Amino acid sequence: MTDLPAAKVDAALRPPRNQWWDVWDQFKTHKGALIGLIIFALILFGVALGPFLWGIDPTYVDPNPVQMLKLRNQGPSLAHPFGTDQLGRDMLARVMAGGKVSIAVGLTAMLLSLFLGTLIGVLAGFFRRLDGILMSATDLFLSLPLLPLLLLMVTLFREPLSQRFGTEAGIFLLIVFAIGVTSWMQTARIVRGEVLALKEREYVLAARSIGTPSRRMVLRHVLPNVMSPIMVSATLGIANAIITESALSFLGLGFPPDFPTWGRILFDAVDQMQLYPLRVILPGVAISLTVLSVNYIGDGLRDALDPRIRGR
Amino acid sequence: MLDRPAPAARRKLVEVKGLKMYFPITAGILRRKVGDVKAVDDVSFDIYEGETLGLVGESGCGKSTCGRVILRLYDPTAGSIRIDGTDITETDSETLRKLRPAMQMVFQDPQASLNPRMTVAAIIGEPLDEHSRLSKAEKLNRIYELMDAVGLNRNFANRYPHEFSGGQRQRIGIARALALNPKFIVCDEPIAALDVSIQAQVVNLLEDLQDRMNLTYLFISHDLSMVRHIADRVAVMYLGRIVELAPRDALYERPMHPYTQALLSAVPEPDPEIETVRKRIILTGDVPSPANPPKGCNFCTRCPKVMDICRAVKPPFREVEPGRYTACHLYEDTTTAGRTGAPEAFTSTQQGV
Amino acid sequence: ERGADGHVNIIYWQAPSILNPYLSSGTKDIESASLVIEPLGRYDEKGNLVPYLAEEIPTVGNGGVSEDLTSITWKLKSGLLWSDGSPVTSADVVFTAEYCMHPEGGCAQLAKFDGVDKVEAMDDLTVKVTFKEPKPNPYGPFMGGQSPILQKAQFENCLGAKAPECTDANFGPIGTGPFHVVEFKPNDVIQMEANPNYRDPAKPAFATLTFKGGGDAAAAGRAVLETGEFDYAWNLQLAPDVLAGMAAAGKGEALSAFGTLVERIEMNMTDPSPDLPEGERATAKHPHPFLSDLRVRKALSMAIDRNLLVEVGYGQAGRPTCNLVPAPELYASDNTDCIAQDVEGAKALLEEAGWTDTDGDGVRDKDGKKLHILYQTSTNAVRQDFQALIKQWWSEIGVETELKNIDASVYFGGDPGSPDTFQKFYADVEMYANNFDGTDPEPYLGQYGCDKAPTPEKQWQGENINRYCDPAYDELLAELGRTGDLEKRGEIAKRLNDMLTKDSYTVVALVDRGRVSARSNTLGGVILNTWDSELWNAADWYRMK
Amino acid sequence: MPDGAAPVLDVKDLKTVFRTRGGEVHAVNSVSFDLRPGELLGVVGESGSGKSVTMMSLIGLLPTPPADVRGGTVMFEGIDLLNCSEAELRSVRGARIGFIFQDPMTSLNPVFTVGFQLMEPLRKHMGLGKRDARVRARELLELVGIPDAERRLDDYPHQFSGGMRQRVMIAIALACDPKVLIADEPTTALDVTIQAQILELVKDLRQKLGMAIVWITHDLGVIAGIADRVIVMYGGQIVEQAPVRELFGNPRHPYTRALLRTVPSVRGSRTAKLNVIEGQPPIQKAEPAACAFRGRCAHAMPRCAQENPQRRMVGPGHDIACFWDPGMQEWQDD
Amino acid sequence: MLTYTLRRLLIAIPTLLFISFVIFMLLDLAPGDPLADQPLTIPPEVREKMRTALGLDQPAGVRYVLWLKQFFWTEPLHTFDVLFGTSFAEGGQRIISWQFRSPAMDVIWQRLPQTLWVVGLAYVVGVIIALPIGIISAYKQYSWFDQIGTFVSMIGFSVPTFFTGVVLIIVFAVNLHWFPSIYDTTLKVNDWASFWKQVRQMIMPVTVLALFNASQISRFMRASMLDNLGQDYVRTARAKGMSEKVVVLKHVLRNSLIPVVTVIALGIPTIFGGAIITEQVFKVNGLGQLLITAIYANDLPMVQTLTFIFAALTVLFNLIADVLYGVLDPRIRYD
Ligand SMILES: Nc1ncnc2c1ncn2[C@@H]1O[C@H](COP(=O)(O)OP(=O)(O)OP(=O)(O)O)[C@@H](O)[C@H]1O
Ligand SMILES: Nc1ncnc2c1ncn2[C@@H]1O[C@H](COP(=O)(O)OP(=O)(O)OP(=O)(O)O)[C@@H](O)[C@H]1O
Ligand SMILES: [Mg+2]
Ligand SMILES: [Mg+2]
Repeated sequence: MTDLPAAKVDAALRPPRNQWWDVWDQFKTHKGALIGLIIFALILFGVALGPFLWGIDPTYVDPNPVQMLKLRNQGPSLAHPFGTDQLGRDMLARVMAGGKVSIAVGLTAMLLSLFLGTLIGVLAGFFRRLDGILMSATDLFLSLPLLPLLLLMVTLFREPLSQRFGTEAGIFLLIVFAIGVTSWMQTARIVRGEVLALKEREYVLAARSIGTPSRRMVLRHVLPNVMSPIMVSATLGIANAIITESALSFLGLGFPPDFPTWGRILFDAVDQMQLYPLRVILPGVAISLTVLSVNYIGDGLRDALDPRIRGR
Repeated sequence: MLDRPAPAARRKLVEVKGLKMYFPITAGILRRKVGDVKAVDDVSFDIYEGETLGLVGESGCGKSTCGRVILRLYDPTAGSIRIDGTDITETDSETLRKLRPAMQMVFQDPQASLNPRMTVAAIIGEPLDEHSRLSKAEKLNRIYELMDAVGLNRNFANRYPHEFSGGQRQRIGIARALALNPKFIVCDEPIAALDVSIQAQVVNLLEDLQDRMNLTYLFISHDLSMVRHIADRVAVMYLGRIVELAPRDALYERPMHPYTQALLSAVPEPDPEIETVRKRIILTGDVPSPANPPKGCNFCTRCPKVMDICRAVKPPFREVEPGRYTACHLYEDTTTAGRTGAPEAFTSTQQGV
Repeated sequence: ERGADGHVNIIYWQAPSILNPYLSSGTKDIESASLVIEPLGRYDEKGNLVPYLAEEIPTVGNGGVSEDLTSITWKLKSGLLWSDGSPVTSADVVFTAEYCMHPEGGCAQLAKFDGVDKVEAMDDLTVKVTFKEPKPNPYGPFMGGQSPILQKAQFENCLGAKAPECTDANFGPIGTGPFHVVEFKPNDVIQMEANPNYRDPAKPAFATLTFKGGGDAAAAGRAVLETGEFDYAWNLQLAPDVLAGMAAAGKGEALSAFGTLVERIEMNMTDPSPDLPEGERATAKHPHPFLSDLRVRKALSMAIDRNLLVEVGYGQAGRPTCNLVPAPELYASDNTDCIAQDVEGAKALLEEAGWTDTDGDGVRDKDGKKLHILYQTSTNAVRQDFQALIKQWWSEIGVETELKNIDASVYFGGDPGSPDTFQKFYADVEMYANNFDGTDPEPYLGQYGCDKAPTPEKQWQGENINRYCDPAYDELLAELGRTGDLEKRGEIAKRLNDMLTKDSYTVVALVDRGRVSARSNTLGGVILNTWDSELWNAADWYRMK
Repeated sequence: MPDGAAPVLDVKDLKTVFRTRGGEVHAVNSVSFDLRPGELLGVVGESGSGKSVTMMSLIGLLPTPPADVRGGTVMFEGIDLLNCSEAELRSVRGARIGFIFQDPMTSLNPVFTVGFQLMEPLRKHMGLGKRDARVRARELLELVGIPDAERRLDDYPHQFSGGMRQRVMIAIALACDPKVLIADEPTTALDVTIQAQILELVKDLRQKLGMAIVWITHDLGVIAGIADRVIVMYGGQIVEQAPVRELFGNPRHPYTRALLRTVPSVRGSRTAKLNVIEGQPPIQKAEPAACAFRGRCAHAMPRCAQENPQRRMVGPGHDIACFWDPGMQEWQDD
Repeated sequence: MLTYTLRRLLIAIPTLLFISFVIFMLLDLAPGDPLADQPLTIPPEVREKMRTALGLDQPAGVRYVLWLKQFFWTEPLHTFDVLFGTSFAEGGQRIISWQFRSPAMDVIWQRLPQTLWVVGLAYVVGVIIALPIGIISAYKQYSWFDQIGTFVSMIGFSVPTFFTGVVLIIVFAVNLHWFPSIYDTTLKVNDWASFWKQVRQMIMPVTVLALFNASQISRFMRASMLDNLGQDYVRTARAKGMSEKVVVLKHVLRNSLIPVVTVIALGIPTIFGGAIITEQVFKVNGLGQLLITAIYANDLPMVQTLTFIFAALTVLFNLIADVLYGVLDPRIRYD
C-alpha cells in the first residue's frame, strides 16, 4: 500500500505523459490489433522491399516466342512460386509490384478522403452557418455521376500533372486526388451526424466556458469522440480505394496498362477463374488481407482511444 | 464579513438587467414549437467586485440557467449582461473568448461536463493551453498546484474522469475553473457532491482566493448553511424570478419573502436530537411549472400568506429596506409590511437552534 | 413447319437500344433488327450477294445495272406481305430512301446512299436508283443489314426531325423478316414471335424468340456453352483458352469465321509532342521526329511476332496478316513478308538508320534523342496483352515503349475536346481494329487520302488516322473510283493496300480478326456470316432433336 | 426498529478492485454490514472512500472489467447476489432493490423521454399496461415534487434541471416499491424544501412498506434527521458504525470526529474559517496492511503503520476500526 | 425543426437547380461523344449530320434550358396526361434519349421495377442482417461471433462484386444448376411456379449485393454500439432490472443509430441508382445498367435525367436523415 500524505514532491509521481503513450500501451495488449499490425507491416515490407529481393521484372515477357508459350499460365513452381500469367509474367513479382501501387493509392486516397470527409463533416456539424452550404456541396458530390467526373478530371489534369511530376507521379497524384475527391461524402455525413449530437454535450459547453476556440474544441472534444465511425470509414475506404483504382485503370484513367495493381490483376483474371483459380485468389487474398489487417488495427486503435474500455 | 467595505461603495462587476431565458417547448416528430419554458424570467441584479452573491432557490427554478446565461453559454432571450463594464450580450464569439479567462464556471453535473477521453491533467490544463504561454514544466506545476488546492491526489493526473468518484470529479471541475485566476466565477453547486471535509477545504480555498485576488463569485447552492458561510449577499429565486435579495445576515435573521422563510425553515441540522423534533414550514399547494407560470405572483399557489392581489398582479421587485429587495405584495407599504411580515413560524424554528 | 420448334434464346452482350438501323448503326442494333426487317439483298457467308426481297441481284450482266454504272434497278418478289398483312410495294423502298436521305434525319446509314441522285418507283414492284456519277459498286442502298426496307405506312410521319419521336415504330418496326416484335425493352430484352406472313410458310421453325442483351462476353459464352440457358451467343471476344474451357462443358460449340476486321498499329507520321503549340500538334506541319523514317517503322514491324499474338489473343478466331484488306479474295493482297519475326533484321535496320545505343542503357538514341515511343490503344484485355508483348519485343531491339490505354468510349468518341481520341493521335503509335461494310473496299482504302487527315480545323474529324499522304496513292484511288471491272478493281485495291502496308509501314497490320460466336448443341441451321448480320438466316434455324 | 430481525441484506467481506494502467486500485476492502427490514442506514465518508463502488458492487452493476469483485457474499432474500444467475439478478434489480445513482445527467438515457424511462420498470416488474403505467409514472413524478408532471413525462432528460433529474432517478428507484432502496447521494442537487419533501416521502414508504434503505450522503443534517444507524467509510473500509444518536453524540473514530467538526451551521454562529481535515486520503494500490487514516490522524501511533485495525465493538451496536481508545474523553477536545 | 425542415426543403430547390446545372456542364465537358459506339465505318460527314439531328449543334446553355423545361414542365404534364387521360403535354417535346430515340422517362419507368426488386430487396436484406450482426458483434466484442462477423464483412467489402458475382454464378449456375445465370426481366409473376422462378433468379444478385451492403452497415453499427455500451445510462437500465435484450436493443441501440441512419439514408438513393456491376454480372438490366450504358454511349439526356433524379433522392433522403437525427437524439437542434 502506498501511503501518500499530501506530499508536495513525490518520487513515485509519474508526470502526465503524452496520451498517445497510453494509447500505445493499450494498443499493445490488443491481440487482434497486434496481429493486424504485424501482417500489415509484412505486407508493406513485402511490397516495398520484396521487388528488390525477388529480382524478376513484373512486366518481363520472354521475348522468345517458343519460351514464352511454354511459360504461359504456369502453376506454382520454384522459379515462379505464384505461377505465371497468360503472358508468362511472374505472378509473385506482379503481386508485389501491384501491391506497391494498390497500397500506396489505397492508403493515400483513403487518408485524403478521410481528411476531407472529417473536415467537412466537422465544419458542417459544428458551425451551423456552414452547415447548409457544406451539406449542399456534399449532396452535389454525392449525386455527380462518377464516371464523367473522373473522365473530365483526367482530361483536364493528366497531361499537366504528368509533365510536372513525371508520368507515374503525375498519375499517382491524379488517381489519389480523383478517388479522394469522390469518396469523402459518406464520411462527411456520418461525422456531421455525430458532431451534431456531440456538440450538445455538456463538456463541450464546459470547453466553451473556458474559452477554447472552436478549432480546438473540435480537435480536442469532438474529434476524439467520433473516432470509431472514422475508423470504420478508414477501413472501408482502403478497400474502396483499391477497387476504385482498378476500375480507373480499366477505363484507362489509371496507371499505364503495364503497371500491375491488385485490382487490375484480379479483374483480368476473373474470366479465367475456372482455369487458373490461383490468379484470382492471389490478388483477392492480398486485398482482403490488407483490408482485414487495417480493420484490426483500426479496431485496436479505437479501443485504445476509448479510456472506458481500457484495461480489458 | 464586516471587515470588508460596504458593498454599495464598491464597483459593480456584473450587472444583469431584465434577463430572460426561454427554452422552446416542442411537439411532434417535426418538433413544432408549442410554447416556452421560462427558465429565467426578467431577472435583474448586480454583483459587486470582490463579493460573493449566493443564489439559492428551489430545484428547477432557473439557477443554473441564470448562471450559464450570465456567462453567455446560452444566448439570452432578452435583457443585458455587463461584466466588468463590457456588455457581453451581443459580442461576437472571438471577443467573448478573449474575455473568458476572467469569467469561469464550475458545472453542476461533474460527470457530464468532463470530456471522457481526456486525462485529468489535460482537463485542468486545457484553460492553461488556451490562455497562457507556460512552458510544459510550468504548466505541469500549475496543474499539480491546482490539484493540491482542491484536494486531489497528484497521482491522479493520468486518470480519466470515469475512474473517479463523484466528489473527485467535482473537484476536477473546480480546479479547471480556478486554473486561470478568473475575476468572476459562477459556481453551480460546486460542493454538493463533496464530503463535508472537502467542502470545507474547497470553500476555504474559494475564500482564500477571494481575499488574495479580490475574486467575485456567483455561488449557486442548495446548502444554505454553506451559503450563509460564504456569501455576502444572497438572492433567492423562485420559478425563474428573484423573489428576494438581501445582505446575508439580514436575510438569515429576518427573511421577508414567504418562500425564503419556508426555505430556511427546512434546513436540516446535523444533530439527531434537534433534527427529529424541529418544526418546519411545510409548503402545500400546486407547484406551477415554468412553462405556465401563474398570472400573478409565481409563489401564489403555495404561499401560506396568499392574498387576493397575489393571484392577479405580479409583485414588482423593489427595494423595501436599504439594500434589501423583495418581490412580494406583503411589503407594498415598506414600513408596516416589514413588521407584519416577520413570521412566527420563523421565530419558532430559530428557537430550536 | 412454322413455329414447331418452340422457343429460341439469343444473347448479345451488348444490348440493342433501338430496332431502326437508320438511327443507330451499332452492330447489336442492326443485327437484332435484321430478324424483323430485311433489305432487298444480303451477303452470304462467302460474301456473295443473295436476293432477299428482290427477285434477283441486279448486275450489268442481267441488265439490272446500267452499262454506264449510273443506275440500278431492283425488282421485288411478288406477293410479299408485311407482318401486319399489307403488301410490300416499291413505294416502301422509295420511302426508305427518302427516310434516310432526309437532311434533318441524321440517318446513320447515309453513307450507303452516297452519290444517290434519286430513287423512283417504276411500278409496284420495281425501283430504280440513279446515281449522280458512275458507281462501280452500286450495292450501297438496300443491300445488307444496314439498309433494310421500312414500311412506309408505319414511318410516314417520322421523317427528318420527327424520326426520334416515333418510339413505337423505332422499337417495333413492322417488317418482312421471320419474326415480329412483341415487346421491346431498350438495352435489355426483345421478345419476338414468328411472323405469320413470312414469305416461306414453313419458316421460321421457332414460334417465339427472346433476344437478351447485356453482361459481358464471358457471361454470354457461359450461358450458351456452360449452362445451356441460351442458344446463341454473339461475338465472344475471349481468350482462346477461356473459350476452350467453356466449350469443354459440352453444351455447345464455338463457331468462327473471318471477315475484313484487321487489328493494326498505325504509325503517327506527324509529331505528337506536347511541346508543340495546340493546333500544330499532330498535324502535317511537323513530321514525326523518327517515325517519318521508313526504316524505323519497318524495324518496329519486323520485331513483332504475329503468330504469337494470334496464339495469345485470338486462337482460332484470328490469323496473322500483313494486309489492311485481308478479304475478300478478290481484293486481298498476298503480302506475307511480315509474318516471320526478324529481330536481328530489325536491329540492323535501326543501326542503318543511325539509331544506336550510345549510352548503354539499352535504348537506342540518335542526336541526343531517345527512341521512346508512346503506344496507346483502347482498354481491352487482349489489347493490353498485345501492348505488353510488343513492348517487350521493341525493348529487345532497343526501343523504349510507354503504354497507355484509354476507355473505348473516349478513345473512339471523337470528342474534339478530349486529348485521348484516336483521331487526335497524341501518341507515336496506336492500335485499333477496323473493317469495311460489305465486300467493296473502296471507301475503306479511300480513308487514307491526303485530305482525309484529321486536323484541328476540321474539329479533328477525318479517317486518315496516321496522316499518311502520298499523291501517288490519291491518284490511284481516283482511278479505282473510275474502274468498273472487278478484276481491275482488285488489282488496284491490292496496290493501294501494299502502299500502305509493305511499302510504307504506316499501317502495320497485326491480326485478321475473325468472329467467334457460340451456338448450343441443339440449335441447327446456324451459318456464321461476317459479311452481313450474323442472324441473316435465322429463318432457317431449327431445334435439333 | 426491531434489532433482532433477520437482515434483508447481509454483506460480508466485500472486496472490489479496479484494474487500471497504473496497477490495481483497491476501492473496497472487506466491507461488511447488514441492513434490517425497515431500517435506514446512513453512509457517510470521505469523497472517494468507496461508498458508491460498494453499493454498485452489491448488485453487480460495475462494469467488469475494469472492476473486479474479488470476494465476499451479499445475501438478499436467501440468495447470494454475487453468485447468482443474471436472470435472478435482473428480477431483483429494480423490483426488489431500487438504486439511485449519483450522476443524474449521465445516468438517464438522453434519447428517451423521462416518462418512458419511468414506465419501463413499472411495466416490466409490476406488469402494468401502458396507460396504467403512465398514470403511476405521473403520480411518482408528482410524489417527488416535479410540477406539471403530466407534460413533463414527455420531456427529455436534458430539458430538466439537475435537481429534477435527480428526482426522476428517485422516482425510478421507487417505482416498484422495492424492499431495499440504495440511494447514492439522492438529494445533493435538491434544495432543502424538496429535500424535506423527499425525506418525508421516504419516511412514509418505510412505514408503509417496511422498505429498508441505504442512504449515502455528505449532508450530516440529513443523516441526523432520518437515519437509524450510520456507517462511516474511509479508504474503502468501514471505520465506524453506530446508531445515529450514538454517532453524533459519541463518535469514537478520529475520522468521524474530524468530520463532524467541519460542518458549518445555518443557525449557529458563523466561523471565519471552516475546519478541515488536513492531508489527502491515500491511493490504495494493494490490500491495506496499515490504517489508511494514519497520515492524517491526530492520534496515530506506531502500530497504525504496521497493521490494519480490525473493527471492534465499543458499545451497543457501535464498532470502530481503530487502535486508539479515547476512553471517556470529551470528543470536542482533541 | 418544422421550420428547419421547411427551410431545408426550400433551399433544396436552388440546390437542386445548381446541382442539375453542374451535372449538365460536367457531362457536357467530359470527353466522349454520343456517336462513339457507332462503327468506325460511318464517315465524318454522316456523323456530323447525326450530331445535328441530336441537337448537339446548339450551345450548351440552350440545351440546358431546354432540358430544364422538359424535365420540370413537359414531363410532369405528360405524367398527368397519362394518369388522367388529358392532353396538356400535347406538342411538348419530352426528354428524348439519344440512344433509344425514345422518351427517357419511359425507359426509366420500365427499369424501375426490376431495380427495386433486386437492388432494393438486397438493400433491405442487407440492412436486416447487418443490424443484428453489428449489434451482436458489439455486445459480444471479440467473441467468435464477432471475429467471424468481422472476417466475413471485411471480405465481403474488400472483394469486389464483379468477383463474388462470378464465383456464385460458376458455383450455383454452372456447376450446380440451381439458379439461372441470366436474369429474365420479362418474367411475369402470376402463379407459384413463376414466383419460384423469380425467387431463384433473384437469389444470387440479391446475395451478392446484400453481402456488400451488410458488411458496410454492420461495421458502422458495431462501432457505434461499442461507443455507447459503456455509458452510464446502460447501468441505470440494468439497475432497473431490464433484460439485456431491452438494454441493448432499446437503450443502447437508439443512441447508436445516428451513424447507421446516415449510412442507410445515403444508401437508399443508390438503390435507385442501381448496382452497376452486379446488374452487369447477372444481366439484371436495371437502372444501374441503364445509367452506365447511357454514360458509355454519352447519352446526355438520359444521364442527366437519371443523375438528376438521383440527386433529388439524395437531397431528400439526407433531409430525412437530418429529421431522423432530431427524432433519435432530442438534444440535436437545428434552429
Ligand atoms: N473505473 C475506475 N477505475 C479506477 N478507479 C476507480 C474507478 N471507479 C472508481 N474508482 C476509485 O474508487 C474509489 C472509490 O470511488 P467511489 O465512487 O466509491 O467513491 P465515493 O465514496 O462514492 O465518493 P463520492 O462521495 O465522491 O461519490 C475512488 O478513489 C475512485 O477514484
Ligand atoms: N435545454 C433545456 N430545454 C428545455 N428546458 C430546460 C433546458 N434546460 C433547463 N430547462 C428548464 O429550465 C428550468 C430551469 O432549469 P435550471 O437547470 O436552471 O434549474 P436549477 O435552478 O439549476 O435547478 P437545480 O437546482 O435542480 O439544478 C427547469 O424547469 C428546466 O426543466
Ligand atoms: Mg442547476
Ligand atoms: Mg459516490
